[in-house]
Amino acid sequence: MGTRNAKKIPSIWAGQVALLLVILGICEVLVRTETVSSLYLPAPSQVFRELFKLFGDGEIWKHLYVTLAEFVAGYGIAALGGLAVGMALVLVPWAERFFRPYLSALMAIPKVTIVPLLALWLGIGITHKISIVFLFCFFTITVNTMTGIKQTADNHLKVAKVFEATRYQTIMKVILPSAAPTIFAALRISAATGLVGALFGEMLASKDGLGNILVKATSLYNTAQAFAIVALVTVVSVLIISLIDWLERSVFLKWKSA
Amino acid sequence: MGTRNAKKIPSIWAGQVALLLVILGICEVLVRTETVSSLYLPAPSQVFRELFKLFGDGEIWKHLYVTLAEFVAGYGIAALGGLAVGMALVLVPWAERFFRPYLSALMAIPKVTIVPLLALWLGIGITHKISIVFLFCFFTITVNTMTGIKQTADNHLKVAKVFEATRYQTIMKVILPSAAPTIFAALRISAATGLVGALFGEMLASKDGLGNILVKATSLYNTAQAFAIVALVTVVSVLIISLIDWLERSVFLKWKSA
Amino acid sequence: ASSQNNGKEAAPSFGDGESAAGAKLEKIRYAPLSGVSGLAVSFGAEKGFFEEEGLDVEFITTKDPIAGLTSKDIDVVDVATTTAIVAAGKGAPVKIVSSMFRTKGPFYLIASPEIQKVEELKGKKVGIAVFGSGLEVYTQVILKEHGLSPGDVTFIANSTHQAAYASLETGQVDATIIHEPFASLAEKEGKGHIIATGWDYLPTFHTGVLAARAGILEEKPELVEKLLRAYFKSQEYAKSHPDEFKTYYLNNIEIDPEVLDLALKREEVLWENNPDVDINALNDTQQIQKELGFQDEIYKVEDILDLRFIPEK
Amino acid sequence: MSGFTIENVSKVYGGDLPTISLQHINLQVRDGEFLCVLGPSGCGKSTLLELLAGLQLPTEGDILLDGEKVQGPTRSSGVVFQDASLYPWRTISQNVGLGLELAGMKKAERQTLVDKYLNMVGLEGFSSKYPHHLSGGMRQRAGIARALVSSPSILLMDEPFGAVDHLTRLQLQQDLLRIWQEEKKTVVFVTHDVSEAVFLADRVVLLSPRPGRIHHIFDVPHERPRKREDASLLKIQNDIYSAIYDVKTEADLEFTI
Amino acid sequence: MSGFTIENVSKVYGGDLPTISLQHINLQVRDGEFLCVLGPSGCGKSTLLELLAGLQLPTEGDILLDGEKVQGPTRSSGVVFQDASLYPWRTISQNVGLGLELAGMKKAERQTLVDKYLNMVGLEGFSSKYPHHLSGGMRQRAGIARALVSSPSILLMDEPFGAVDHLTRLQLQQDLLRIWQEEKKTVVFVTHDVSEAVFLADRVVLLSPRPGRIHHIFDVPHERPRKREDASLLKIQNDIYSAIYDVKTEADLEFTI
Ligand SMILES: Nc1ncnc2c1ncn2[C@@H]1O[C@H](COP(=O)(O)OP(=O)(O)OP(=O)(O)O)[C@@H](O)[C@H]1O
Ligand SMILES: Nc1ncnc2c1ncn2[C@@H]1O[C@H](COP(=O)(O)OP(=O)(O)OP(=O)(O)O)[C@@H](O)[C@H]1O
Ligand SMILES: [Mg+2]
Ligand SMILES: [Mg+2]
Repeated sequence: MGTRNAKKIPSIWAGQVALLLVILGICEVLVRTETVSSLYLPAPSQVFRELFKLFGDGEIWKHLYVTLAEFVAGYGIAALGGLAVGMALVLVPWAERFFRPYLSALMAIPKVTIVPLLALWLGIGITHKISIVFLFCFFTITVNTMTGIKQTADNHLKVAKVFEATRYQTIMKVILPSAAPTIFAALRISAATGLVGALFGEMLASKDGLGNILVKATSLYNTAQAFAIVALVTVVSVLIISLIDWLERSVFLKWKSA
Repeated sequence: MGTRNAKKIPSIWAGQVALLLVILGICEVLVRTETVSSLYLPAPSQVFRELFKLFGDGEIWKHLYVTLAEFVAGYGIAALGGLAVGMALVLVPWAERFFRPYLSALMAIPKVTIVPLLALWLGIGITHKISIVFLFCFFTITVNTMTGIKQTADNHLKVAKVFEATRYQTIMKVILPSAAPTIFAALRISAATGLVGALFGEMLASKDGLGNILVKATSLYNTAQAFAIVALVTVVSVLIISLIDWLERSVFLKWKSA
Repeated sequence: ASSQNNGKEAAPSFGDGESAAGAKLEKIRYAPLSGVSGLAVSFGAEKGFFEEEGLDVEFITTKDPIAGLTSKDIDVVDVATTTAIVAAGKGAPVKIVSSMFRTKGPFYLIASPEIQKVEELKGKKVGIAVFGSGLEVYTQVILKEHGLSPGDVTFIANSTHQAAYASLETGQVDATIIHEPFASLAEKEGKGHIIATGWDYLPTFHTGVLAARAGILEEKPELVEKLLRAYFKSQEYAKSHPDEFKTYYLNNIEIDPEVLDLALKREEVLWENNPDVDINALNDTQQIQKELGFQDEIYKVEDILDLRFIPEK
Repeated sequence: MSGFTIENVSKVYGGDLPTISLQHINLQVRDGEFLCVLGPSGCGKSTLLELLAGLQLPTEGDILLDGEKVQGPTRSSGVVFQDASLYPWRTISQNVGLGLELAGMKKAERQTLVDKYLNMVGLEGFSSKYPHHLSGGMRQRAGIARALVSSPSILLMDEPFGAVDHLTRLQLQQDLLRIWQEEKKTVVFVTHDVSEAVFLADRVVLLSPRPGRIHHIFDVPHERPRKREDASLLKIQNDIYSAIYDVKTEADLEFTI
Repeated sequence: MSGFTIENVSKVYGGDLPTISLQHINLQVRDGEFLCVLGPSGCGKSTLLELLAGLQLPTEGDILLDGEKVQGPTRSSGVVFQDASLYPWRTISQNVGLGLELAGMKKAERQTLVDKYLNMVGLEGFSSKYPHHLSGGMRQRAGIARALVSSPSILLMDEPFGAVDHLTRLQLQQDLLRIWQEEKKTVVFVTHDVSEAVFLADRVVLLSPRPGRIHHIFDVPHERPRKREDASLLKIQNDIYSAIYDVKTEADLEFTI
């Protein structure tokens, strides 16, 4: 694994861009020839025009900000909470055995069905969105944290014990570094689902945010604008994922590449 | 980790049941005293009554069957597909570098927004639901598979190489066993989200299935019945998760407990 | 379909803060119908009718208006009459304060071209949008009037608007209940045609009201009164300035003007702008719901109405 | 004061087929003593060391450190593991400095000590490399440095020089003896090399094959510095060799060779 | 025919500070030869073995096996790794049978062979245990059995007896020689034990410290069975020891001791 060198990058780039253009081109043709109705799939060119327009009038920044704020808060809480709960369940004797069915049950509750309930208890403001983001992320992070921790090598723990590492030190210096790849996998996936959560919440009830303008666009059958917003969210989400990748590589997995 | 013995099981069980009863009791009191309106939170006793009713008339089996069939198909495809794609991306030289941005983008596309589009392309029958389940599961499984594979120890791969293991053998006998915990973490989480996906799809457009009767119940403000269905889904989902846990323990992680 | 969209963002931005005159505006949170049914309101807002009343309206989109009212995050909502009745009847702290600009369901049963009459739907797949919704009520009643029982057809929840249209277009249903402009669009494109018009069958079934949360009715009833006034003023203005409204409409929606004309014309009769709430109609509505098994009891509507603020004509 | 009293200790590993690893061990490890442990592979030497380190608890019997029962690890023991057990995500110098870091020592202070011991084990120049960049013997030496750097009063060393070449081994033996004498440590040292045991130890414990019991204890009363070619040392060495052969023939033959 | 020709091979590991592991190695390993490799820790012995096994490719130069360039692993080589590298999820007998299984041998057939070699390395009774149930030396022996069971014509062994006790070691040496003679294998054997090297090898290669170069090659022409106390063997042993000391003093001192 990972024995590839980094020389071919320019050609990779070119290939990626080419593939993207091909896909976009196919869509464009499909729509232009009316093989697919533009009611359902807008031409990419139209989407670009809408994207331009969105950024043109500046309003979009406000919505982007709102959605990002919701995401960051919910995701942050889920990440910290998932890490904490995951660790607690594995590290506290009996906790996993005791809470495992509850965790499974909570994880298993169809979130889509309780989101409206949440609106009732938390209102439809930012708290509501933050909770949805949280719910969309928390379990993945918790479960992966647990898995990662259990993969910690026994002899690594013995070393820490011999040096009488405190519980906190053992967690910070042994367990987390060794669970890092598995935890980061969860953080990566959750970044995507969490942003979807924010959007979902906004689509249910909101006064601003990307989900809000998305609902407006769809209910006015402005498919191109809707796609533009979806594209925007996708880009934002890819950026967040890249950020997480970078964080993992440069902070936690330095040793792998070194 | 995992040095706990298995003796205290009866007391654990008792504790778990007790906690459950306490929670249900609190709900019951909250509703009975009308601290919470029964419009949104039904009394557990009422939910049980509705559950009884649901099973009484036998119709529920059909819906359960439909939902499960959708889930099993979508989840199965996602599991196999996620494994295959995850493996391909890591094992085929350059594949990860090339497709990583695409994977991130696909993963990042807000699924909630494309579900209606899917209906358009795939109809509103079982294919639609299967695709939704697939979308809800696929990325988690793919990403975790990739992470798991990358965690394969170098020296384990060297051993396989020395014995000239074929690519297929290396995957089956080295890579998968060593990635198993991380992959199972994804399978566990996806089981829950996948079932939610089936429900979600049915709630959007369907002629039967649990999501279908759930919409009916909510739109008729039959909150107790809605909760009964949610409870049922939760139980089903916990059962599926337990099955996966069991599979992992008895097939892949035998060595850990042995 | 036309793909001409001549600028102007889809969702109009509403003025907030202070009115042009500089007077202090009072805040109210209102969730109007989304999409085309709510266009007259946003048109009115753009015209400044709400500011004229001294209101700074925060427009909210929501899929669960009752939850919005109950959680005190929204003050007034547009909502399906039956939803309001059942929720209020089951104890939600909400009151009906007025009818909407129309009270009859603007729903059409459209069928694929080869089907001419409702009777021919026997043994076919019929889209009813969302189970338990007013749309289903209309479908069921239409079928019943034509001698078809629910067992004679397969009901499919095929969602609304584009999705419903797509399900007809792709043959997943043979007929479906649907809103405008899709009925007109189907006719224009030859994908389907209207075989029954909803309100012909259910002249008294009440489909839309404005509801307010109990709190605001006690604390600041005058805001609700102002909102209703601005609401109907917007509706009246839009109705009586069809050309101006059409331009606004076309700015916001990418639609073939011909289809729009057809659609607006067809629904002109429904655009009553009559705020009164007819108790008998509400009872009829409940009766029908109960007969179809959509409601388990008939609620006393007197308790859930608060009609003090109905604007005088 | 750092002496162990091992009282009738047995250790059984559970499982479908339980393995009796150690059986009825009685032994004193005196304060300041250098004790070597010899025994066939799989006889329980590592297990014994882990028991002394408090990383495992005996199934039967007690282990006392200065009269107190060992219940868990104490910082007074430094352990060199049979596999180096370095953390792959830390550089060599971070690995070696682990104990100091966990004890809260400042970075600058740490660095001097770490460098000193890296030098001693011949790893200067590798401080910023990661474990997977090192050869087997280099990793083992890093593990030794990690244990020494915290100056524990007890050293528990499990075949520490097993993967190290002849010369380096001799050098490390000297270094270890010097440290032991200067800092008056108690050392329990597992090895398979009889001459090493005789050169280093005050006493050599020979264990019998699984289940591990004490077969014989050899005294090596010679003053230090010792000479490796010393005839009386070689005599003891030969005694040990014959005892090893005895063990094999007298014990129910474990290997059918 | 299984002979290696190593032509001017160098191996450099990349990274911020590249490590030159081997430099300009020229060596013939003859068909059927038993070659031992000695050298200080970190001088590139394991690297050399991995190059021969085809697990790594040289940075410079070529390695030929019977005249053909080594491009990757071939089943004709069996490798014993310095760390046993057993699969934790497989039982010992599954680990030992790995090669046979991968080659497609039927289970029943496999079992007989596996049991035979488990017996040889003294692990009978542990066949259904998992690696983490075994001691360090037992794991190493399982690794040896895994390499032997497929009867490869070339054996590449990296300090295979490093963690094994004296007696077992002697026994394993005998077994290895027997197998080598019976099956006419080519063996490349890395060790730190000079007497082991002299007892086993046809030739002993001594490498110099990092970057590894060939310092000297010693012939051991003695017929087998050899006697460990044979004076002329001890002579060669002493020659090697002095060469080792020479290497240390002549090479730019790597360790500041
Ligand atoms: N993967 C790697 N990356 C970078 N450097 C490496 C790597 N593997 C080995 N080295 C370096 O190459 C040199 C030789 O390593 P090698 O493992 O071959 O030594 P060795 O002779 O087997 O030593 P030992 O007797 O300790 O096992 C060492 O200096 C080591 O630091
Ligand atoms: N975690 C474990 N579970 C089950 N059995 C174990 C475990 N650890 C060790 N054993 C068994 O206990 C016995 C003694 O093991 P130990 O590691 O103490 O041997 P050792 O004397 O150190 O051998 P070596 O010289 O090979 O390192 C062995 O038979 C081994 O199989
Ligand atoms: Mg050991
Ligand atoms: Mg080596």
